[in-house]
Amino acid sequence: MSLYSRMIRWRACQSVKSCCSLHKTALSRAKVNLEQVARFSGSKLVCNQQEVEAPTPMRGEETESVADTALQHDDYFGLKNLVTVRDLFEARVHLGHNSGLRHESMSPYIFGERQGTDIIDLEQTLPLLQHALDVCAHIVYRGGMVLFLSRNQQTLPWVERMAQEVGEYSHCRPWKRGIFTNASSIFSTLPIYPELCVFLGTQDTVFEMHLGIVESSKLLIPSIGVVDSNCDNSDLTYHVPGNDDTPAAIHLYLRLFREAVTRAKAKRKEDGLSLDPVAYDES
Amino acid sequence: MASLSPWTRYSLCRSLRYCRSSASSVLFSRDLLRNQNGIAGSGSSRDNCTEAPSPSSSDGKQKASSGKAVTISRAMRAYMERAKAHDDMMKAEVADYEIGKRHLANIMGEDPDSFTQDDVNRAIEYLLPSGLFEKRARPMMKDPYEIFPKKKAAQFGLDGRPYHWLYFTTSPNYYALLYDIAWKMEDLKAEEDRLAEEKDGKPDREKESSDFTLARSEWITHQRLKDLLVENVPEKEYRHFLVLMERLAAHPLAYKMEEFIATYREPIAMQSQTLEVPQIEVDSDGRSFATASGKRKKCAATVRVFKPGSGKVVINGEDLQYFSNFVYRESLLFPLSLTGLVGEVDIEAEVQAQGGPTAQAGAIRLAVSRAVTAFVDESIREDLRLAGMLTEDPRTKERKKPGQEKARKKFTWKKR
Amino acid sequence: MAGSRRESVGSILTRLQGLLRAGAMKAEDRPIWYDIVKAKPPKPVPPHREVQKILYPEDFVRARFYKTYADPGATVLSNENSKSIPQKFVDRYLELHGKGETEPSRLFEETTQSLAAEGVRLITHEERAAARGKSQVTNKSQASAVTPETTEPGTSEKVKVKSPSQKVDIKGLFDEKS
Amino acid sequence: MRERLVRVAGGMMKSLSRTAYLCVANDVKQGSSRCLSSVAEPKQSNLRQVFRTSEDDPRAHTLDHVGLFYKIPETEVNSMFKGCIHPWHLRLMNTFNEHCLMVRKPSVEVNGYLKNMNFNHPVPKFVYYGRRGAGKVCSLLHTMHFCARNDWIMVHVPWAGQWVRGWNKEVAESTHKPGRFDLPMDAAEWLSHFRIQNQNKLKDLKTTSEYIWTKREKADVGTPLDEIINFGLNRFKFSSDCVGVLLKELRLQAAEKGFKVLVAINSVNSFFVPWSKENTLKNSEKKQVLPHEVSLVHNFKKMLSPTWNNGAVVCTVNEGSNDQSLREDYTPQYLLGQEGFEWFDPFVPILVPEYSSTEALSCLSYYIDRNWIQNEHGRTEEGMKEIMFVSNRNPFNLYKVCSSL
Repeated sequence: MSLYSRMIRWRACQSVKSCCSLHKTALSRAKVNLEQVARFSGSKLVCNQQEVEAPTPMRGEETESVADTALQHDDYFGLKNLVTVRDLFEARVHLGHNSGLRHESMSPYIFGERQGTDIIDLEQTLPLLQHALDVCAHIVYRGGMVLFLSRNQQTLPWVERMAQEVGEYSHCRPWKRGIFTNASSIFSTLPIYPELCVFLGTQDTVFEMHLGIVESSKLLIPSIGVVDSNCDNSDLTYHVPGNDDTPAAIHLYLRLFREAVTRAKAKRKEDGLSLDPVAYDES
Repeated sequence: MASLSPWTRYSLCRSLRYCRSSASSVLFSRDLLRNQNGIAGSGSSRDNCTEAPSPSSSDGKQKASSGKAVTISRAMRAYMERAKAHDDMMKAEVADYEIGKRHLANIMGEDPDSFTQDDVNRAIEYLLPSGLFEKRARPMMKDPYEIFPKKKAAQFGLDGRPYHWLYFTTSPNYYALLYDIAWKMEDLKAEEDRLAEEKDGKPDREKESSDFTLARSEWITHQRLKDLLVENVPEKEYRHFLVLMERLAAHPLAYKMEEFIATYREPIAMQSQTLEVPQIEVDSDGRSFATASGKRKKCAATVRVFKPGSGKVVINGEDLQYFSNFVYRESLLFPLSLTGLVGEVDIEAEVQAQGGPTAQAGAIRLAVSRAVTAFVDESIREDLRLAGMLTEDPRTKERKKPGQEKARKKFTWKKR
Repeated sequence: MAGSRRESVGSILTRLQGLLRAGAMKAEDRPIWYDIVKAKPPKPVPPHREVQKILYPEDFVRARFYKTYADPGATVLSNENSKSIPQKFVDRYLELHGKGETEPSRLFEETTQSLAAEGVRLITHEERAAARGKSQVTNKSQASAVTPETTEPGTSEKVKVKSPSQKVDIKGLFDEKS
Repeated sequence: MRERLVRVAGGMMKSLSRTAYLCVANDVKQGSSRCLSSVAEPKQSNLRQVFRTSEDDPRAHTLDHVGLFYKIPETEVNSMFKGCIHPWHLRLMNTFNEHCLMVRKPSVEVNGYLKNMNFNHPVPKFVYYGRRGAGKVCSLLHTMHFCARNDWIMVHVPWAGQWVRGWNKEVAESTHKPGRFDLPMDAAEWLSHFRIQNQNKLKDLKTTSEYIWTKREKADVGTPLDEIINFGLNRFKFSSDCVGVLLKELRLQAAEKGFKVLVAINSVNSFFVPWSKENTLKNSEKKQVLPHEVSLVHNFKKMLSPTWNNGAVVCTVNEGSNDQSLREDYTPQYLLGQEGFEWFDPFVPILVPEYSSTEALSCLSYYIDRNWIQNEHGRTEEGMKEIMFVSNRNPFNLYKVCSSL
């Protein structure tokens, strides 16, 4: 393993460097954008490229434009410098399952097979993770609900605590069929859905996929999922290849998502989007 | 019924529509509904719905204090619409009820203004006599609020965000409880590690934990847990809860979580403490005695137990010969042998001769046990209670059934 | 939501766009995520590729080491600084290789000798087998009085893995090394 | 634990035989010795005391011997007690391999009277009475033993009730006097019993008048009583008459010849109180035979009349030989009825009470000594107290309770 670790170390250094440089530019770009927003506030800042069928926002043009401007930004919440390949490596994110358990759809993300174990390519994981964090932050930024899901008994309390502390939602318990697809009768109200589901593990048991993935896909709810080498990623909107069993890895993901959500909420307040009279932290 | 006019009959029947079963779902107040429609101003509603401000505009938007428009979620809008519809319906029903009540008062020839609910009940029983056994199945006329099930309050705010962070689990309170237990457990583990490091693996906790015990209490019942959580908790989940709590309580440092554990435990009442111990009196010879009475089946006995004594037993002026069968003598012996007073007390019993010897012996035994408690200490009293000596036997003769020879015995029946 | 519940058709984005296009959903009712997912769509899945085995040059050295030499025994895991004997061997091998002074064909023996000079004595499988056979003989001569049926050496060896004589043997190994 | 205690509560005297349960119950209480038979470590009672006396002559028994057992020699048992003792008692004695009687106050009292009595007066009468199983027969036995040692002639009826009941008995019209009925079998049985009891005492006794049985058979003056008995045993038809002759001769000669006669009748009340119709004695015409119509009863009643002297009458009255409806009380006045009481008057009633606690302890000690109580908890002090409570110190009940231990 020593050669490999050395190699990884080298790669990690590279990525840290690039990250730092990227971050600087991103920050400067963000500043420019904000200034632009301030200057052109009220005017219609066209954000989309071509779709006619998706008209411009209606919910208060001012705020919409701010949000859309933020969307234009590559890294509006500065999430790219949060994590490096080295961090991922140290959190054992690269460790996949036994090669015999490999899911076909995951093979592009697998670096190689080392002594019968799949090694996940962290070079690919990192951008996907950053992308997912960005999407998550944007949804929170716009006031969306995020539901964190996991069926890992070992890390369950940490997931729930994170969700509670950032004022979002969590469901780490046995999934009753139809929580999304039959919500109106289960909750006996007009159904409420989260705007994003984050799966910190996509498996319910070792044999079955989490039912929430299919349900959220059916109900047009975007999903982010950490997929291990033995998982199917086809029903997820955003997938992050990575180890989903090791507590260290889960704690890393939790730290990242916590940061993303907190930053997004802070930004939301800062940008004046948060007008809701109801405090929905813990009640 | 023939004397009623068609109109009164109609209104009566209309009023009687309230005879629906009042299947109550969870806590929900009508204060909220009234609040939102400005009926009652006092509105001290119990549930979390008071947090929601009363929306007055129907277009789903409201001016917040900051002057910006606040979007009301569709779910909340739908809820509010339904709440309003329900309240309108209830208003109509209440009006119907009031009219029906006045009609009823007129039919009965009483003053409509001072016609109370009791009068209504009486009138309905008189006008529509029913032979149905089940009381709830009989005709009734009641306040609609007593008959219609209460409505569930919204679990989410105006923006459509649920209040509870475990809302999507469908049992937020239950799972929040499990979450609490899990974290308490984690805290204890951390604490244990810390102590082990500090004291070299030997935390001295005897001093602190001495008064922490589960012996005097038991876990709350399933129903109690349901009431506490205001949620339906299936049996399986309740057992899961018990397992987790047992695990927490079994931790060596569980005494640190005593307060938390105590909220889910109910004390076992020491019944012998609430037991009435007869007074010790002194007779003219200077002997102390206690009097008690007991019952079994139809038989009642009054007993005086003298101490010190020589084991003399007098029952209705006879000695123990009164019971020729040893079984009955043995039943008298047991409380004495349990308390170690055989041959040390004298017993004088007066028992009604009605009933069989079993009933008489049982009545005397109960009375003797009760009287003997005056002469023994607390622990023996508890032993007596545990042995069932201080509990009245509630069984009585089973009634004879028609078509049968006795309570259970059937007539002889031969096909041919 | 009114979208198709057939989750295998397209992605959530295309399905929602279909709704909007068909007018089944009004533009102002669109979900929050729509703009975001549209602006930041999921990254395309890279093309499928064959998963290779990860091998390093040192693997071949280590493989030959284990083929030649018997298992040198337990490794202390609690001390992370101490290197195991195979690791020492591999390091020395690569070091010698880096120097380039030795012929590649003799590199393995050179490494053995170099380690032997430091006092690390490696035992080949043959030597181990011979030592074991000897102890087996003595053991057998002792045991024969009691259990005459353990005559076949192969089976008896399997049986004796946990026998005390085996332990003695291992202990001897350590003694020799120190 | 709770269940167990309750289960024990159900049949608790069985606690003695189910000690395992109570032991468990007691372990919880950490071995406190409150719960009597449940004492985990059964220790032998320290109430064990002297329960035996070596004085086997009832003449020497005084109040000091009360509560102590004395052994009756084997020879006397065979001669005197065969057929006198109740079967259960005899069985118990056989089991114990010795024949012991407890000296009790009533019999000591009666023996004292007999010792100091002036026999020139008409016969004195004593009646033992008491509850069932209180020991009336045993007291009678003691008295009989006393008299036997004094060489009295025994006229003993083991159970008078036998003569007035039994619907299928052989009943014959009396040969002596019409209107009376004979019980040939019973009379013969009694004769043999009498002969065994008084084997060596009848040698000198001869009849004082002539008795004509039939035209051909007669007993001349001076016939030995032994021959009369033999005749009765050979000719069942005249056995009842033989009994009458025998009793008459004894009555007449007692004072003259100077031998003393003890008339001991068990459950004498059956002489006076008719039995219920179902179980009563019936003649060949299926008509009820009242007690006074039975010749045996008639003859024995004469022994109770104060017409003779130099003898004594000791009887018992017994609830058991009265009809089911006439068992409310155990006093002689109630049991004898108006007629019997008047017939008997004057007499000395002697109450046979239940055991006193000393006597009960003595009896239990005796049982333990004979290994009759084998349950180790029954041998403890607390166990003894339990037995005494349940049996109410009634001797027969005491035996019954102990028989299962």
